[in-house]
Amino acid sequence: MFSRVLIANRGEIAVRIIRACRELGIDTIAVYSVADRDSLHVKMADMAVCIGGAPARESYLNISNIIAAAQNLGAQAIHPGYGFLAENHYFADLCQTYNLKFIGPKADVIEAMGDKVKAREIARAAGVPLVPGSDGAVSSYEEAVTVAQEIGYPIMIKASAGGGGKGMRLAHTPESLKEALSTARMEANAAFGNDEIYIEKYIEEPRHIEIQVLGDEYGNLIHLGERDCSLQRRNQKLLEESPSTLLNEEMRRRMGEVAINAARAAEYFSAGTVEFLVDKKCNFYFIEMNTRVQVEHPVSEMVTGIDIVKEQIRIAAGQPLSYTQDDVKSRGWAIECRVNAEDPDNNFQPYPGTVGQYVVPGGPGVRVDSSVYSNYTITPYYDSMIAKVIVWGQDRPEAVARMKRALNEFIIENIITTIPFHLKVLDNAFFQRGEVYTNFIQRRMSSEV
Amino acid sequence: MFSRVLIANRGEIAVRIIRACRELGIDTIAVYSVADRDSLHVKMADMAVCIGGAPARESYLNISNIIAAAQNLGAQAIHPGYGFLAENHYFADLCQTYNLKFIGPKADVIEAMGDKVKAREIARAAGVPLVPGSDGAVSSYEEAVTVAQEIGYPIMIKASAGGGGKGMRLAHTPESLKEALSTARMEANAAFGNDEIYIEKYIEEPRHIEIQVLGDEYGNLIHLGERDCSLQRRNQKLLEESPSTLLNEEMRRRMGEVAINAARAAEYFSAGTVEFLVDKKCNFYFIEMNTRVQVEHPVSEMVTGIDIVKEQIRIAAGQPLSYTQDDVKSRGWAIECRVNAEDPDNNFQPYPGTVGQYVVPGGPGVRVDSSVYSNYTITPYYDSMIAKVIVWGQDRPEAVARMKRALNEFIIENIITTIPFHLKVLDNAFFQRGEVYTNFIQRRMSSEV
Amino acid sequence: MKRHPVVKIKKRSVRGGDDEMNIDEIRELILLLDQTSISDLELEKEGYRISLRKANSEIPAPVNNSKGKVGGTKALDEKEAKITSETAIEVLSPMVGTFYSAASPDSEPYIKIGDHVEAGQTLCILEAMKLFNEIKSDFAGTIVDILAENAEPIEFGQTLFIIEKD
Amino acid sequence: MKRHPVVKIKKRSVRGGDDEMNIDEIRELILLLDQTSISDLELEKEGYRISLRKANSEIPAPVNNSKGKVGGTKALDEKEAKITSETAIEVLSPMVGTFYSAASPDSEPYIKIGDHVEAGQTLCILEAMKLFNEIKSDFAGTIVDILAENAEPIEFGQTLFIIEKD
Repeated sequence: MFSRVLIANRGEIAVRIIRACRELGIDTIAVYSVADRDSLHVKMADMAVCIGGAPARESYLNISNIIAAAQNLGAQAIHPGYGFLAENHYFADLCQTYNLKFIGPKADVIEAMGDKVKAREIARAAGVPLVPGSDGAVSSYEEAVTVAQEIGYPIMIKASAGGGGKGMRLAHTPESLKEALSTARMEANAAFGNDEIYIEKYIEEPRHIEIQVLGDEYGNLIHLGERDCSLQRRNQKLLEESPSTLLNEEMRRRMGEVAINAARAAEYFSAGTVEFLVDKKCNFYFIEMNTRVQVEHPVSEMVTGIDIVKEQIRIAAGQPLSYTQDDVKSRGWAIECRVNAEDPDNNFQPYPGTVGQYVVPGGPGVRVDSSVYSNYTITPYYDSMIAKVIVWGQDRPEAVARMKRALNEFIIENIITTIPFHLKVLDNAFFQRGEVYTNFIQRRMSSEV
Repeated sequence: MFSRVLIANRGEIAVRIIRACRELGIDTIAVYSVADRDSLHVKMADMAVCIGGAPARESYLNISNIIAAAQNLGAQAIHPGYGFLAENHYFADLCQTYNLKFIGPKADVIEAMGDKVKAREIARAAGVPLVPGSDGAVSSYEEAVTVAQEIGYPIMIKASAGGGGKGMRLAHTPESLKEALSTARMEANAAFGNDEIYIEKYIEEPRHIEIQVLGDEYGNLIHLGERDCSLQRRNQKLLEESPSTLLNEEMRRRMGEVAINAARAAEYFSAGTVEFLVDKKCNFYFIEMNTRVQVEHPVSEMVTGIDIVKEQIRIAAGQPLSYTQDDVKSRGWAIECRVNAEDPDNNFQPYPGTVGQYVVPGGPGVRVDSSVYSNYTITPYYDSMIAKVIVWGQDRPEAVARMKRALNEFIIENIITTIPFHLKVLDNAFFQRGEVYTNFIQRRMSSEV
Repeated sequence: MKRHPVVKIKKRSVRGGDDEMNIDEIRELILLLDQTSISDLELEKEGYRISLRKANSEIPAPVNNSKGKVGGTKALDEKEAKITSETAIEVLSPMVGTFYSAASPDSEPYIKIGDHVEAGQTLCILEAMKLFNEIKSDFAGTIVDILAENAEPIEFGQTLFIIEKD
Repeated sequence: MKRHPVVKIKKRSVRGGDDEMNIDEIRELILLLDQTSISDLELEKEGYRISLRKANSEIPAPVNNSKGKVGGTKALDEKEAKITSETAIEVLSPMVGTFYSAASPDSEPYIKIGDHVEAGQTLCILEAMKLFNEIKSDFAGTIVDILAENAEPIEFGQTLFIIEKD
């Protein structure tokens, strides 16, 4: 096992990693920008090194300073957390060069899974279902009709050069397909100077469900079940839960198996997440694999009792997995809410400032991962997430009631946060029935936003 | 279910009960003394009533003011917490008279179990093992020898009128018994003017192990396994854990069964605790039954996932138990440390004062039940316990490592607490091997105290 | 500055409904006094009369002559005390209960603003646990303000009156 | 008040051990510059020489002429800076690395206390990731204090020198 680890991150995830290291008896080195001198991760770590100016580019993304800090203080490994350098394969590779263990998968695995096209190829080869569609561009209406028939309506026409919704058209029938095709082409041509289009199955009100996997350097792979992260606002996850209200035991087993197949095909080790879109009929399609610990990893920890970050560190130290698939038993229901310093009544504008009294919720079934304390100043330089509240309950109703209780007792003076918005979501009847999907906020909460 | 409950307590247990009520959708009424105006339970409750002066006798023990407060604000029930009026059968009875549901067992059950002699009679009748001894006074050496032979040496001679160790003598053999008997008699006579003595089996290095029971008004009774509360300092519990390092499945099942028998014999409902002394050979002996929620109830909550306080409220509202014995599954290991504002280097003198920065531990497997916040002033009027840190781990080593991590990250500025002492206990090799007993602190930590 | 509340039982018995007061009920009353701030009790029932008084029955006088209020509550609205001079004294409630300005719904209030009261004069009744507690003035003075309304729930330490001391 | 560090590779290659520098290694160097605060690189190997410089290579000048120090660290002991006058300027480290007072163990230190330095004169070397970065003075002045010791680990913003500006 390592005796000293540098944490190349800040905020709650840096605190989370320090906690894991402490429990493993590992010394910790915090790094911080000049804006983060008073941060909790700096206070908590055994050692701390200033690595640059407030902008992340000068500090938390400054590879040279981070590696020099690790070398200066004798770190044996670097934990990148999430964001910043966590999925930078170049950094992972450099760590190795400088004899520092990168706590994550191999650099070339990060690189491969970071490349959408390569990742899809690996997944397809492993028999992982992808969103059905044309293999590349579609040149004629006849070809489009054939593809559409094959994959089934409704279908989405997308511009090959596309982005931002330009050149996208939905078609429900062969008739509407004809017109949609030509307008999509025109729009694509106007927008990108390229009228190439392709066809994908349109997933209505999809769920975003992801499988947490853990693998060691010896080819052992397990999964910790799913997280339902369908509740999003502009592709930002707001609330995550495990298990999902959609899956039954059979679906869970199948998705877990497929996720492990994808990970095995990528020669994956460490903690990773295989993300799927799931339609109403429980068909699931691979989106991507995240080669790092996720923000929402605690919900899996709460239901399985497995400490994902500690396991990630053990794996990096060359230990075999501590668990077999049979050891993984999910119990109860966990929900996470990301508390952001943002004004939900003002288009979720970031709301930095100095916190007054800060009293976190406690009591049974409540976990808080936070890097804020009373009188701490939230700077405008980084992510606006200031705390994660995670609750566990025997069942979903208890977890929902407990989350409401916890959010209501959370005192964060002087700062506007997303807590009132979360409380509205938790009170929403559709949410309470478990009817969530990625466009839930637009459809069910639009009057609230 | 009740719509409004008054909590006749203060500190962390008042906060704990407010949390349970919130999750059940119940309005809460806090009561407070003039010394507790800024207390967290007052801030958290939906309503709050000042009930008297700082001394508990004028406020938290002031039955008239508490019942008047409940009536003024339309409470349907009163939760007494622990301490103060929790085991006052007169109060429980008065609540009923004034149409307020007392959240606990019936007044006459409280009365019976509060009377040591009656409680032992009930237990004996139910076949619950008691510490073996003479049935009442022993009049001659011959009788003493006969009794001692029956129960086995070593035996303890105790003064019938005794207390404070006066008139107590240990005897390991029939020979030593003769002399012990006469000196005990002389001492008893000198101390109490009464030379009556009785004999009890001497339990060497006993464990204090208690069984949490839950019963409803319909005669259903279950137990939530054991808590090992052997780590005590002058009969004050310092650290509790569940499960116990001593028990195997068979012992656990037997003690649980016996505890339920005792509760059934007492016609018990609500949450209660049956306490046992356990000797090295795993013989267990009934000590007493506590007819209230215990300080250390969270360790059972952590391993079983059952919210004892919520269940207690549901029972008081006339609901049947939510669980059968088969539903109760213990998972992993939980430990609680009571953080007191006391100076462990100065004979555990209370250390009231104004807290500076207060940052509670968080992250995986850590629960904090506390009523303190930054800049809060701890008054000298009440118990010195300011927080309970409870951790859960997959096994005992993980729980121990996590507790050390949590206590180390707990920031309580300006106040001396028992945290350093707890850390020494956690690092003690005997403790780590699970070798604990009620005189552990004297035997294994005396150089530290 | 001590107050000796006198408790009068107006209902037939503490529990109501019973026709005879038995030894258990008397025991209950004794314990009640013992555990509350109520120190004196007089009880009349058909056929007999009980009078109880605590041995050491003086409770601290809940008066306040600073301008700050002793406390507040989230539950009960309080009027602002109008303290007009340095000799104006706040009379605070010694207990939790219900404020009654008169001996019965038909009676005149014990006092009105502007009244002059003598030491020992009854100011109001506070009811708790169906016991009616007469609150008397510790000193002579003029009623400047009455801050509780009839039948209002009162908490400990709440300002009831302001009296300009003679 | 800008600084343009120049990097000289002293070891044979970044990875060490290789005899030839291939395109991958050059790519690595380019990416390294791109992602670090190092802006200029000159590399000499047998047979060829590479010089790299970022397009927009000016980094903010880490100097401090207030008396307060920019920060501290739990890990690294720092000497107290002796600022003697208003024109004394603290020269702060622009990076994390190891401080070298001389070009090689056998060489004389670049500067001593009391020395007068010109703008552009080398003050020390900071090594990070086996790249050796000459730190030069932005202005002419007299060395008042040297706060880092040879081979000492240095963090960002740490005071290295105090120079009395001419």
